[in-house]
Amino acid sequence: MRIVRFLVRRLLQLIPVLLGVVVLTFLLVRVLPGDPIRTILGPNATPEDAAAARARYGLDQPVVKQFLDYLGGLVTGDLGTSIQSGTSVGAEIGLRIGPTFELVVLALAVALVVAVLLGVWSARRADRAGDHGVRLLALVGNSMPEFWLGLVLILVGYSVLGWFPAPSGRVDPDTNLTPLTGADLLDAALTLNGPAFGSALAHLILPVATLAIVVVAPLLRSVRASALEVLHSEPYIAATAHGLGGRTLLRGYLLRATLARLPSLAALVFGTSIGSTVLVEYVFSWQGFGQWALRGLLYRDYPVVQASVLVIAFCYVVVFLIADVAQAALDPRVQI
Amino acid sequence: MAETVVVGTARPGRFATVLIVTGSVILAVVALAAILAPLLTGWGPTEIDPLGTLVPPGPGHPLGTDANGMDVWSRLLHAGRLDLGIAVAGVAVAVVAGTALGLVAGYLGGWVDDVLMRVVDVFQAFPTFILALAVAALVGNGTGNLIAVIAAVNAPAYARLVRAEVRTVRESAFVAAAVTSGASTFGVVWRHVLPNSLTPVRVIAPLNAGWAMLTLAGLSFLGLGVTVPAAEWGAMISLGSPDVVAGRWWTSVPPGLVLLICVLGFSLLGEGLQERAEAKRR
Amino acid sequence: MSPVDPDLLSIEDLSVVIRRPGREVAALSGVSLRVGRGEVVGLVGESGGGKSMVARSIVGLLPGGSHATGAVRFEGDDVLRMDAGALRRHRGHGAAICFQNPRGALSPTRTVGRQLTDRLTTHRRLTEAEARQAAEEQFAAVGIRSPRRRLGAYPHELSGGMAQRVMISLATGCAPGLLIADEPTTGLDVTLTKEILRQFRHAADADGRGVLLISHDLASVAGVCDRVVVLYAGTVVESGPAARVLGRPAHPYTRALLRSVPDVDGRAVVATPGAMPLLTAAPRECPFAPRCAHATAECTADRPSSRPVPGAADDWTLACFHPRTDELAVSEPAETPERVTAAAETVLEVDDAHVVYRSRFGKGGHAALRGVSLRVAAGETLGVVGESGCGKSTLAKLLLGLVPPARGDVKVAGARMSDLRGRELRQLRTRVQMVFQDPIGSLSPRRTVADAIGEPLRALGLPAAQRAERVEAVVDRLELDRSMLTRHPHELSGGQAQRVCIARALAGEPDVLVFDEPTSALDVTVQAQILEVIAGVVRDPTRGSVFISHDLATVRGFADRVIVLYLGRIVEEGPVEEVFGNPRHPYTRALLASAPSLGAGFAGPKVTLTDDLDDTEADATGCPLAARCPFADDRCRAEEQELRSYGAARAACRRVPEIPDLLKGSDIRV
Amino acid sequence: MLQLGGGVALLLATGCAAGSKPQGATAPSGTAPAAASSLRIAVSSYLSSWDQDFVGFDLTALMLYKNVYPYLIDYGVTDVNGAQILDTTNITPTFAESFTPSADQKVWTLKLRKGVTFASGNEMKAADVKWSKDRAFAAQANVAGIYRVIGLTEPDQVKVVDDYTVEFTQAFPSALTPQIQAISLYVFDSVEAKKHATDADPWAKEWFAKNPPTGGYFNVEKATQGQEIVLAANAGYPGPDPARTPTIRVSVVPAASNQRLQLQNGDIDIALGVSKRDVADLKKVPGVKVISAPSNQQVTLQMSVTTAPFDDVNVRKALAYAVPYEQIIANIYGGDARPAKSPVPLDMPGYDERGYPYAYDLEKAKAALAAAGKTSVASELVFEADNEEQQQLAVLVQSEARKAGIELTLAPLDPATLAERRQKRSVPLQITSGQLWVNDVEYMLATSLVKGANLNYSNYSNPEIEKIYEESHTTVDAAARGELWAKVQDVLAADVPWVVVCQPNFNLPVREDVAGWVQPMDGLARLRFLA
Repeated sequence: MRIVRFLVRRLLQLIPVLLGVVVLTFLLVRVLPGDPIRTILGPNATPEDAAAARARYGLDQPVVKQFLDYLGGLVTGDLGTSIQSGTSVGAEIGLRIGPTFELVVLALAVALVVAVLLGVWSARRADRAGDHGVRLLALVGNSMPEFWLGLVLILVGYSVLGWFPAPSGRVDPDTNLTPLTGADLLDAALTLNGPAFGSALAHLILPVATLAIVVVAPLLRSVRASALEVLHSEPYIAATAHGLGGRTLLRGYLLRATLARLPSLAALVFGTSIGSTVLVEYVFSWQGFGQWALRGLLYRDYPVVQASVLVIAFCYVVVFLIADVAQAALDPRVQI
Repeated sequence: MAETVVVGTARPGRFATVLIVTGSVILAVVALAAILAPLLTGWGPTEIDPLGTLVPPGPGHPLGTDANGMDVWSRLLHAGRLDLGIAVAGVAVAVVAGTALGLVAGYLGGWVDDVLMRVVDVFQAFPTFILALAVAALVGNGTGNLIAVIAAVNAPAYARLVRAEVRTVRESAFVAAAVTSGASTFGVVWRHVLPNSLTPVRVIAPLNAGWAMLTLAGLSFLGLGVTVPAAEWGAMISLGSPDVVAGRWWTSVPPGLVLLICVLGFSLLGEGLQERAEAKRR
Repeated sequence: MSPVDPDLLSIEDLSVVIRRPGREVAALSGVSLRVGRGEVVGLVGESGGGKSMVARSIVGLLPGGSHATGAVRFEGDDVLRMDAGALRRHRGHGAAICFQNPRGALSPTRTVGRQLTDRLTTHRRLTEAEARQAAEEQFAAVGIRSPRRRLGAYPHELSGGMAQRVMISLATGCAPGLLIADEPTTGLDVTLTKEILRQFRHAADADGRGVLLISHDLASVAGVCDRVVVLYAGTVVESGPAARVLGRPAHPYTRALLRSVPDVDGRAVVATPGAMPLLTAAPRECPFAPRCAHATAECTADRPSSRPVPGAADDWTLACFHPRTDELAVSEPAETPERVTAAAETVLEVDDAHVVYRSRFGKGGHAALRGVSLRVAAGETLGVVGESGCGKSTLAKLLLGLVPPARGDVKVAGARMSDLRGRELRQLRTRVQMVFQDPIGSLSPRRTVADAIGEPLRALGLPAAQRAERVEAVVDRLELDRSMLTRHPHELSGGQAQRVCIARALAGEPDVLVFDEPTSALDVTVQAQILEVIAGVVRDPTRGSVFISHDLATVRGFADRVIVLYLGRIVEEGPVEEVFGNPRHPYTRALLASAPSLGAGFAGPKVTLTDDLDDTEADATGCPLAARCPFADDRCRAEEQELRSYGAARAACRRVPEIPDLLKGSDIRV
Repeated sequence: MLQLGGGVALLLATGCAAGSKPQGATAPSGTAPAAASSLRIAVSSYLSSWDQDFVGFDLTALMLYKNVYPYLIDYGVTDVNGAQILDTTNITPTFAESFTPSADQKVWTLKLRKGVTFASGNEMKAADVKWSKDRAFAAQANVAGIYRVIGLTEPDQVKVVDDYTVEFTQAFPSALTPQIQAISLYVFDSVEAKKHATDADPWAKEWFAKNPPTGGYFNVEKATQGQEIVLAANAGYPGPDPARTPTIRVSVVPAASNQRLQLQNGDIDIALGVSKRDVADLKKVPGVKVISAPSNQQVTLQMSVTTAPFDDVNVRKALAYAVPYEQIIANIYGGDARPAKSPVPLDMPGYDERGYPYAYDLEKAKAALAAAGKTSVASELVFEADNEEQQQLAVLVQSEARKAGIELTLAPLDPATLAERRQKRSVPLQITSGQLWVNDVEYMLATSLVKGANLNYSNYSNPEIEKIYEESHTTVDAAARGELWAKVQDVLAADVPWVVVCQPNFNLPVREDVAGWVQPMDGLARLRFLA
């Protein structure tokens, strides 16, 4: 019951933030120079044609009216119609968000697992060569531009070694995957499509590795620091002094206390990744959300930009909400 | 009985020192190279060699030329000016703006805190490149807008960081002591709260400068960064990346490596500072 | 040494040097001590003396960089040289530590029940179910009510007393031969201290365990220890039967220690100058020599070894060239300051003040003060006592204007704080100054001492030159070195920092000084020094003082009048002799009865409260003490109690006249 | 588990295949696609929409439209020096039976073949043509725009005569009609479309945005949003030259270097989005060939004649002398470009180099600047941000122009901003590259050089040009038109609204076994010829 109250309260708190995002985005795209209409008409269209098209998208209305219409649409779940494609923005998001989510979630999951394992390992060997090595490697990973790393991985993994499929598409079309969620690996699993699952997995490895390598460093640093702090903390010393050892000590007294600090950082990393996968998507021809949003921005496809920012912001705040719940689950001191 | 039992070896801080020194040396070398660039090369950073594009490394061009016929070595050196300059200036602006926000929100609390933090939420939830394009459109083109972008992207984090710290510091006895000594709110904030709330900022800022360089490179890769043909590592990588598959490593590998090393310099410095701060806390 | 050691634990000539880059600390230098089965040994001394290092060496947990010589024999085996497996078996099962600050030493992310069963399954080879059953019994044994429910609790959900009980159960749950209690009563209220110490005595008497009781609080451990070992700067200076060492100490340090402790019987505190040195190598002279009044050239030329006290039983040893044999003179109660005449000007007045802390979400809140009224006249010192959570700190904040009263008034020098804003308020604030509990924490880390002391003068708008002059004057007055003015707080010792804080409080010549537990964070001998300084300061007839403390003995030393707070209310108020000599309220009686004392202690019949404070419902109607009071009847539970005059004092209890009758005969326990 | 998955996949594959009626070829098996019968083409982006009227103006979309919409008439093919290219002078009916003018060339009659069907099974009839043209007028977009050039402005001008005959009545006769109609006469399945039309959306925009049209040379067998489009040859094509490849996969590979990698590895057969640099390299890669053909794509620097500093003709001349034409061709195009000596494209009828004096000569540039009374001028140079070729060109021009005293600030603009700035006619100097869809000077004048023309980014206007333009409407005789065009070029050489940089050749890297490429004059690949 408490969790429900907490969630309701927090969701209510999100409303002003999201409203702020909506207003800011709405104004921002209109302040930006650039004409959303001309690019769809072709060079031979006259100003009259442009005006007609503008009217078709309601862009001839006063800004306040446009905003109210947009807001009204939002309330009923209508995100508008893309100027560039003429289709419903909601439907396009449905197509685009799945692959990006799959990529980011997997990358973050991989990064988290690696960060926790290596971080704890490293902390237990603090100030020894292994610890230094792990930390330096993570830092190097964190110091590379992701697009550059992606290009290198493609060159090595696809071009030189030939171990991975060509960086185009996310799954071999011959496997005839039925799209359900847009997240190919998940769809393949849901439809029990073995070949598609294999293909999707093979396509995912390099981009996931790219993202994971880039984000693992801050997570690792945090896990190591927390683990080190726990190792030096009174409760841990007390448990050691009372002769506890092995798995009891590791699981009961080190791991959970170490992990309790992780959720908010993981949320931050997730939030930034969602907004910045565009580079990785470009390099791996991923055709995900980031590419779509960027294209929308470059062509001033107002509804697309508005929706994509809103979705990213929404993910962001929801992920933080999830992190808070996770933190409360991990750390009994945290009241929600 | 005189036998000595030695328990463990404690060298806390030694690795931190190594990290800090290494990071600082790297950054110093890169900065120096950028400053002395004109002395280290005969070519201007945007000077075109009429004799050829994509010339392999050789006597005339130690690192060859790029697709525009510009000397890669010269651009590599000169790029440090823009990269370091924008990253450091951007982070500096972010620190100042974020700290000011966090200070006000954290110290005053109440509705001011609520409103400011919601604004920070809004900005933090905003995707980087959209913010970048928006700022570029609002501030105008050029180096200034990139500094503004870096600042806008990073300031919210500082606001949060400082606010959290301020909320702790605000409750500390020395602030109470200052208040009861009759100090004005401004006096308390300026002389007591602010200086004692900056520790995390000091640690994060170098790391952040490294990330800022990566952000900058990413923006350039998307064509939202510095205007061509200005020398900037991200832009150089972007221009040179198609060459790699053709075996022309010199257009994009060197800027990639230098960028990596430079960011690593910031990371090492930040990691070292962080380790030192953590060791102090324990 | 014979393989069969009669002692459970025998530490032989243990020296520990901690080497770290840039600094080296000689933590222990040639320490020898032993603990037998069924024996309670007190290890006493000030912080930095090496008490914790001894404890850690017994369980083989010396910090990284330690270089140890000597031996720590446990049942004949040297702990220092055990392999990992043997060490793990020894830890907990051989010797188990009961950690200081139990709430911090319990893992915050695991239920206390799990933490106990972890120990039980590890050391007693019980199954999970058996362990659960055994855990419940353990909890019951250490006095935890509804143990089954508490098994599922997390540490943060426990009160300090409860956490200490859990900690004891964890330590004893390992079924150790030796139980080490590291400062087990620090931070606990007086009414709890005795109960907790009884647990350790019980472990020795009933289970035949050896107990090593580490404490800085001589008065507390005096009652339960068989023998006492006194540590100073990593060396054992004196050890022997508790009654002798504490009753008629031979070592000057032990004597200094005992004389530094205030006592409820009101004897004067005698301060010893200086502070314990931090040694970088094993001392070559008597480490106490620089502070010792009896030191001779011999003391600085050579280090005295531990020798039996001449003419005493074998196990009383001390390390001193000039042992004292005379009786430790109990000094006369400090001269009573002249009473303040009623005509003296009132400098501070609180009228029916309520303070409510609102919770951020939801309604309601927590009432920290409920209808407190008090007056302080110029030249008068008001003592405020009470246990944790009684509202002492809130009262201090209220007096300083750091929290606004929800109802009622605070008047300083006749001006009402709530009437003022801005500059006027700031000016008024400088009329009340506080000395905080944590001296270093109350100094801004990045400001110099001069800056800190000058802060109130800055608010008064004094120019810099004049400020510097006044700062130097006040620094001189407190006998602080002027070279200290440029230092930062972290470069100061606790004692120095507290002097700086007092200097800051005095700099603006305020009308009222508030001392909030000014010595509780300090070591015993430093505490005595600071108390001396404060005693000098409060004698000033132009200003009033409020002295807040949980320690009745300290308050008794220099208050003129005392108020006793309980759950935000004043339960008793009166002149200091009246309240301490003839307490009216059952709560005051209970406080006095539980106060540890090296002397006679509280002379009257002893009253013991039931339950820990946290088990009672703070918002219940009626007398707030009713749930814990042995004299409470139904009317007490139903009626709010108001302060009524009983002789020179006032108490918030309707049954005061009946209590002496009720107390006839023996102690009351329910 | 895996076997079960495979079984499901197989079922789906055959299901799809059955629906698309593959001609001749065996049904694709779930495991190995027949490599011989399918071609893989890499494009840089997914098309924005399937609706050619209302939205969608990206290159990928335009290319796909050419292949999936039924165009009733199209260019023929001719052989130039061994290269197959589309012949703009030879317009042939494809889905239509004939398209013929009346004697006064004002009324054109379109006759449809019988029995031509859409994928829905509906027969293509005159009503479909009428509905489609009504829709184009309603959309007020591209088709409506170019119809104006040939005097078609009202839906009423398109009349259904009978089920298989449609009449187009122009306001005036035009020499451009066949070419304009060749790019405009595409037809929707109106019976199907009406099912999806609503009151709010009478032209079924929503539906066409998402659903590919049918009835062209290819039908879209499968479209995976953002990733791949599978085209299957339309077995129902009535004409003599149906598509030669049964299946074509169009995959989206945004990064040029990835396209190159995949081409090298043989994972794709044709790479439509590789960079100029890569093309030069790919010529040497075994297994890959580069189809090269001269093209009419023009790269120009357009100066606004009404905006400082280029409102002074001498400044324009100075720039024309300051552009390093040869260096550009060598460095940027690897020599694969033709120098152009007239604003009229090389292969356009009427091209004439007379009186075009501009070649790289910094002294003359400085002299021209001096004639304008200046020693230095400054301007912005606008180009497309995502166009690497233009970016390189801008950098090179900036570097050389500086030497002549013209300081250029580079301004790469995103598509939306570029479109807006162009519309405002406020760009002092910009790079344009493109190809006219109709290979005729009249069309060029109409779209680019007369007052108010949509592509007239120079804001150029010259009474003489206007006069020639008027005259050309009714001049049908080729020789007479040639006279007019020579005059046009004289005027333009004197006014220099544009600096024509060069005409890069069309280069297409393909796998060696790809045959049948026909060079499109409009730059939009006709996939039906590929084998």
